[in-house]
Amino acid sequence: MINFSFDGKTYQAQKGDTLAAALLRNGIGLVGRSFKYHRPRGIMTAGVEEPNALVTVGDGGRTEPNTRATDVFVYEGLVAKSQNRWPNLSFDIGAVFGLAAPVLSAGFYYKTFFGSAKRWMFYEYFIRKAAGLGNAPTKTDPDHFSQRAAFCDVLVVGAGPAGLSAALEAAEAGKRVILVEQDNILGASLIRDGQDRDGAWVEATQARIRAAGGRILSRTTASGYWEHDLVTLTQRVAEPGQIPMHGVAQRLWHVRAGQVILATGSIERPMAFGHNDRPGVMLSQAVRTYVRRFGVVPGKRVVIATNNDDAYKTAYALKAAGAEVVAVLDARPAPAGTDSGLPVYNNAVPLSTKGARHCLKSVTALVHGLTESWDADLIAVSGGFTPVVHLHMQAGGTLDWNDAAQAFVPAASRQNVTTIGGAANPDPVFNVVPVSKPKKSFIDFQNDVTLSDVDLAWAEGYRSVEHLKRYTTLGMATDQGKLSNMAALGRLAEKQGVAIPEAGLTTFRPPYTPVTMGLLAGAGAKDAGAHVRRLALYDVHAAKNPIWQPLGYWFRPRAYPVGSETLAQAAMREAKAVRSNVGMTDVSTLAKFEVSGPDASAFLEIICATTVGKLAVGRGRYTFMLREDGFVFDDGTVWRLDENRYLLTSSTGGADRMATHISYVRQYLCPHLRVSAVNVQEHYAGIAVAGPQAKAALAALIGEEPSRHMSTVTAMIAGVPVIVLAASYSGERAFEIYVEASQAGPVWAACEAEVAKQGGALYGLEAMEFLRIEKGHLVVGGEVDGRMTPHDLALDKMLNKAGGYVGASGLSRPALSEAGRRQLVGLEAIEGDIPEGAMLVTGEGVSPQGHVSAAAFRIMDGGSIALGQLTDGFARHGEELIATSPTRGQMARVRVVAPHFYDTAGERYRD
Amino acid sequence: MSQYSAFGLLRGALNGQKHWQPAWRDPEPKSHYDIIIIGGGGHGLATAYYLAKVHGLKNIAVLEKGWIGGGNTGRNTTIVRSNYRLKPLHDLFEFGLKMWEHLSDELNYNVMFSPRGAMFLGHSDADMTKLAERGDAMRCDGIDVDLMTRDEVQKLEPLLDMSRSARFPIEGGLIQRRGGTARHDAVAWGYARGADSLGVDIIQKCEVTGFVRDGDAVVGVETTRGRINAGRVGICVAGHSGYVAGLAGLKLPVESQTLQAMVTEGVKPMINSVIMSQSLHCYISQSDKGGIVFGGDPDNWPSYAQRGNPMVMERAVAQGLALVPALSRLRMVRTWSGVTDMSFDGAPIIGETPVKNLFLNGGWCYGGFKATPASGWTYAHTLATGKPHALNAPFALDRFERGATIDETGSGPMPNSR
Amino acid sequence: MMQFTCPHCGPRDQAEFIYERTADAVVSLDAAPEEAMKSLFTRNNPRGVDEEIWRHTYGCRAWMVIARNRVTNEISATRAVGPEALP
Amino acid sequence: MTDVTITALPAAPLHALEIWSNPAAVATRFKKAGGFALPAIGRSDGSDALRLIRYEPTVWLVEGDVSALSGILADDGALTAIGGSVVRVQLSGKGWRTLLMEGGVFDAENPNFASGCSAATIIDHVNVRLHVVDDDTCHAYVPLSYSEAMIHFWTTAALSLTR
Repeated sequence: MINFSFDGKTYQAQKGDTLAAALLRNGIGLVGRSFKYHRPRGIMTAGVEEPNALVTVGDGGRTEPNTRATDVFVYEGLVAKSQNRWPNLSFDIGAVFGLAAPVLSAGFYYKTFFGSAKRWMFYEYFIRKAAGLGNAPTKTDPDHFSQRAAFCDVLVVGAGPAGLSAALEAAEAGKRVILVEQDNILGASLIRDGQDRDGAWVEATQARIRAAGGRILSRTTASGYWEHDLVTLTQRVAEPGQIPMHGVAQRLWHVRAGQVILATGSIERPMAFGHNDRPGVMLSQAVRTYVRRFGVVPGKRVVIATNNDDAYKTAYALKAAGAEVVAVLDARPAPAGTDSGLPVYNNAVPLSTKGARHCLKSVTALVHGLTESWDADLIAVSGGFTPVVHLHMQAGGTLDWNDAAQAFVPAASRQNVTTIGGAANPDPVFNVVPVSKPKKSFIDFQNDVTLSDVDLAWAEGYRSVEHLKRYTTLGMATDQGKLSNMAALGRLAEKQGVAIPEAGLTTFRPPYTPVTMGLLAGAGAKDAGAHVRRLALYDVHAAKNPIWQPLGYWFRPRAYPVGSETLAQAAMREAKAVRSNVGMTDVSTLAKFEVSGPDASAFLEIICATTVGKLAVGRGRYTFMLREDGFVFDDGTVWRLDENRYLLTSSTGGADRMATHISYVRQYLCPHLRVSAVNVQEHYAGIAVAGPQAKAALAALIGEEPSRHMSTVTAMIAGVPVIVLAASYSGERAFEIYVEASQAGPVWAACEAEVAKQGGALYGLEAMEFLRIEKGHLVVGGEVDGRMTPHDLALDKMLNKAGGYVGASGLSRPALSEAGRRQLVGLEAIEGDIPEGAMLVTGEGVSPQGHVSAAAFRIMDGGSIALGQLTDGFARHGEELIATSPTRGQMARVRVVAPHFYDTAGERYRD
Repeated sequence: MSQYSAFGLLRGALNGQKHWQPAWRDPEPKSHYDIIIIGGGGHGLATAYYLAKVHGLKNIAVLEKGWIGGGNTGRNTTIVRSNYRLKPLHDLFEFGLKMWEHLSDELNYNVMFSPRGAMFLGHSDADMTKLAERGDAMRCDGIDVDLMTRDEVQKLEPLLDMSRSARFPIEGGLIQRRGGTARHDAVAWGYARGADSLGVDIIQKCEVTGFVRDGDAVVGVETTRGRINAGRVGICVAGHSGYVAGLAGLKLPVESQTLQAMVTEGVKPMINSVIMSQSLHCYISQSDKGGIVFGGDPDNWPSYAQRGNPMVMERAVAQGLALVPALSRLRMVRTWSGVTDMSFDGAPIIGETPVKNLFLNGGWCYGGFKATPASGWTYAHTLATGKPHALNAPFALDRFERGATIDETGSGPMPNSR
Repeated sequence: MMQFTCPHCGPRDQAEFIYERTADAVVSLDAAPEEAMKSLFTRNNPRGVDEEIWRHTYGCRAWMVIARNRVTNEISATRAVGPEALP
Repeated sequence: MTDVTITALPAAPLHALEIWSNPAAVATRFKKAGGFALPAIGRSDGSDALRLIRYEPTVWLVEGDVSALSGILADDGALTAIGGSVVRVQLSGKGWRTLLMEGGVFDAENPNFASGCSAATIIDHVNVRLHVVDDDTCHAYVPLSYSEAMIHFWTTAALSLTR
């Protein structure tokens, strides 16, 4: 025996029970409340189509609301609670909505609650509280969800007799086979119908499939059929709420199949009659499943209502289990074959039921036009069979109408999918037109949609099946319309006076059954699927406990506070060290490309908008790149390492974009060029050493006279080969040292020791930002925002006069050189500190003419300065403006100046 | 048109709600209309409504190939906001937002506009500066929006992961309190009912298959229900603009891509606002029925398939769960996809085309729903007068060849790099 | 999630590929400005087959042109582009 | 439960060998000098002293001593050092194939993906290059900046490997 609890009370289940079977075993009929009217509901099915018996399973971070009691297998300690009721399941205040049902007709909310938006929000507050079903957990999910790929020649979905046979045949033909079954045991209808009494055939078939190398996944649902025969499977490794054995609660499989065989069977349909929703109304095959598979007899006096032969099997099963079958209401006009020994009534359809909250008491039917009633505690209903064509339709397949079965069956598909078994050949049925009260004849049980709601939607003009669904909410519940769609289509067809196939059909989209969000996220739930990129020198920095700053997926030191320094204090101290002495920083994340070959110059003059080929060997220069539409999208430096070998650097944030751009130009536009452009962003770690003492520090490190500004040499530091680029972003004499990442540690240590010896400091991104703003250097993502031309950024003089670079055409468009463009300016505060991101305005209530792209303070002298974009800014130097940030309540009076605040002559670069 | 009211519903309780009229007629197409709008989505229906209501035009038809509201109007995440950085965008969307606030009364149809707040989260100081910049740009143009501290964000959405060690820690937010969500279907139905009552013919199952030309001018359309003549024709079929404009020989700066969204099973209220992010591309809200509505990036490749994609969906969910871990055990119950017109600067295209009498309203990327009233209002002006409205003038089709693009993200002409 | 047949690697999952642009949107370096802008800013965008440029970014990094039906996702042809390569 | 061990190998010199012209002639020169042919895409060849693994149409990943290769390439190609970019991770034990299916999209379970085969793919959002050493060993070349995350991912996934 297994112990579980429901609404706080402990019960016992048998091994192999679903929660639904266990509840029925314990005589529990009332399991849940419906969505809209809070009507008492019981267990209607034995499968994933269950609309009523929704419970919350598990606790803490494993709480799973809205779990179908028919789709969770009981384990020791399972905790289940009913939902959408208050104060308790038996007495639910929400049931008053049922009394108001005549007012709360389909789409009633579109016709009322007028007034201001605030007024609607007042009503909405209560509507939202009443809506929803279970409560979401508030704690973090402790479990993992795995995602795994698989490939096979044949994927078989459904392990009933058809699926098992198909999988066996394929596996024994030497194919890679995956067989999936949503149940926890194989056999499907064989178990329900008792055809494989001791399970021998299923057992043997399974063993043979495995022996032939086939993979069998039970408790696994094929939930989505995507492009090119990709099927996603959701596997319950642990049951809802259960603590998993290996930490993994569920696994999502992405299966690429050569061929997919759907043996998905069909779902039994309910019938529409009055009060067809109360506990004690069950589907016939479900009743049979409970009797045969679980040994639970859900009723003592049973009425059976059917329009087909299959339900007779249920009657026999019930009889055999000791229940009394008081009536078989068969809608078909003539008796079905031989004497069944059952009280069969032909031309008989159920009209209504009576009962209490927890149970059914009687059934009324129309028999040959006359009303008759039976006392009964269970009605087993079979309204026909709806083939499970969901995956076929998801695959882009079309459907045919099978008139004998009154069902849609799979037809053609553009993917490699076939449907076999009951899903392809449903049993014939007799078409029954509902005759009972439409207001209490439910077709979407969970959302409380009745036949009269369909009628109302029709009358109001919501006549396409999609309008109908959306207006009435039919099919929008957690059972996704598995039981309701056909009933609605039938009613719609009846209204239109056409056959069902002409009335339309809604498209099935994934998922077939609801899929846990954590499973979709997989390992990505922890980091949004965006791993942090770790610096080669991460350990070195981490030991200094810096303030980190995200930059793309990287984290870089923003500042290295000493003692109780704040970020601003630390950054200013670091910046001052650079201005007055020497500082060093990690610049490893810059994009870097090594470009070699006889055509390297030509290639780079396509990528870069500046000249490159005129560079002498050993020299470098600033460069920038345009998009094809003519706007600047990145900048950096280019270095001629050798006659036919260059190093190109560009921004960190644009690194991936630049790599793609370079590859596109190289591979697609210029396949003929003799050039190799290799991304070496991560190959080289980079260390910048900057400041008046940088040259001395470098001389000590490399043991020779450092190269002059914008020159490059190779050297050795700490016995490791390095490339030294004499480049400056800070405005001081500076060097970038590039070293193979795996050997960066000793080089950093040597530099750090030397910088310390000079009395210098490490500096982070914040100080670097101060330095470059003061110097008037651009940053991609700041001043270079993708909307600026070279002219807007005062870079036009550097453009390659010969053209030929990417973006030259785009740049010639008229609006790129019209007056009124935003242009790069410097700003200095007259009063107040300039807020970064602030708007530049001429006065209050005037639309902004620009904004502050970056703000800082003069490092040695103090004073708030900034870079910005301003309409026609080049011509407005000297003008006074307001930099205002209403969202932060900050404001400064500023003067427009040239965007260079420091060493405009570039004397600091000279030795 | 029977007036909708609570009283009407009570009256209906006595008669089985049998007194309601069809919300719109099902007319046969006439041989000539002064203005034909191609596309019975929210934008097209709104345009027709305002043509009749504001410009007093009587002879208008909306031609819909399927059923009204069946395109992107019924396939979005229902978010309404105006918090854009660039002026032409926030001015247009703000004009619309103000209309949303009274739309239910205007239409006598509850579109359930719920200004619960549209909040962008910032995950770093740099994010917060960018959000402030956007907010400042809006505030200077008279649109209210507020920066939020971490504590304010946490108070509004207690289920957000506020830990400092989170992959994308939350530093604050930018909230437009007047933003929120609306009931998407109701917008189409409300405008349809309103337009119909003003005499507009809404013709469903009527697909335009070609244009009737007289010289360089369009004088009508060929449809699956025959030829219909028109004084002016307005295309309003975002997602399929390229295709329909192609029938007139035009090639647009538009690529059609799939955008998918999803919803979980309903749960009791847990998300109070619309949550978006400056660094992550996912947006999360909770519907009135309790489902958590989730959206992410478009597919980033061209498609008319109107089919989702597990890769993109899984990425969006991962991002959402990183923000709100409590969503982990909810179940995604339904997905849907729309075909979006991805324009080449991320902004819509509204106005004249090189073909006389033919106008275009499209290129809405994945942000068209919130613009429905503004789009309809300004497009109606353009169709009625033949001239741009002040608010849609910046969105002219020729801006691409001129170089006057409105590139909110600064990412250039390739929609997939946006 | 589609599956492409990379001319170099064979059938691979779409997750390894990134879409760049359509083949008609290629701006050749020697195109006249007007022609270049036409390529950049107008699309056939057919509701049917179009030629698309994809890169096997997370695989062999090669570029290719894939003829794909935008409605059915059926792929009718794939062609390698780039410098001459050994088999 | 698990049958796979994850080990980061020490840094080693790695180069990208790219041929931009006359590939057939280079191939001939290479075979003559090196004693084995330039491997086809998806394959590797050579020895521990010099191994070429091909992931790209015109680029080979070279492990080992490249000093002789510049002469062979002449003006038809170039070598570029990339060893710093990569962390080599050894996955050893029978379970490596199953492990590679976790978070992956490539058919590493295919028996044809055997010793001497190579493939580049994406695993858990990271671009990873695989090289099958033998039935029980596969080497993964992981970008340096993601190597920490990748090793963590594999270590966690290995704990939960079931059939």
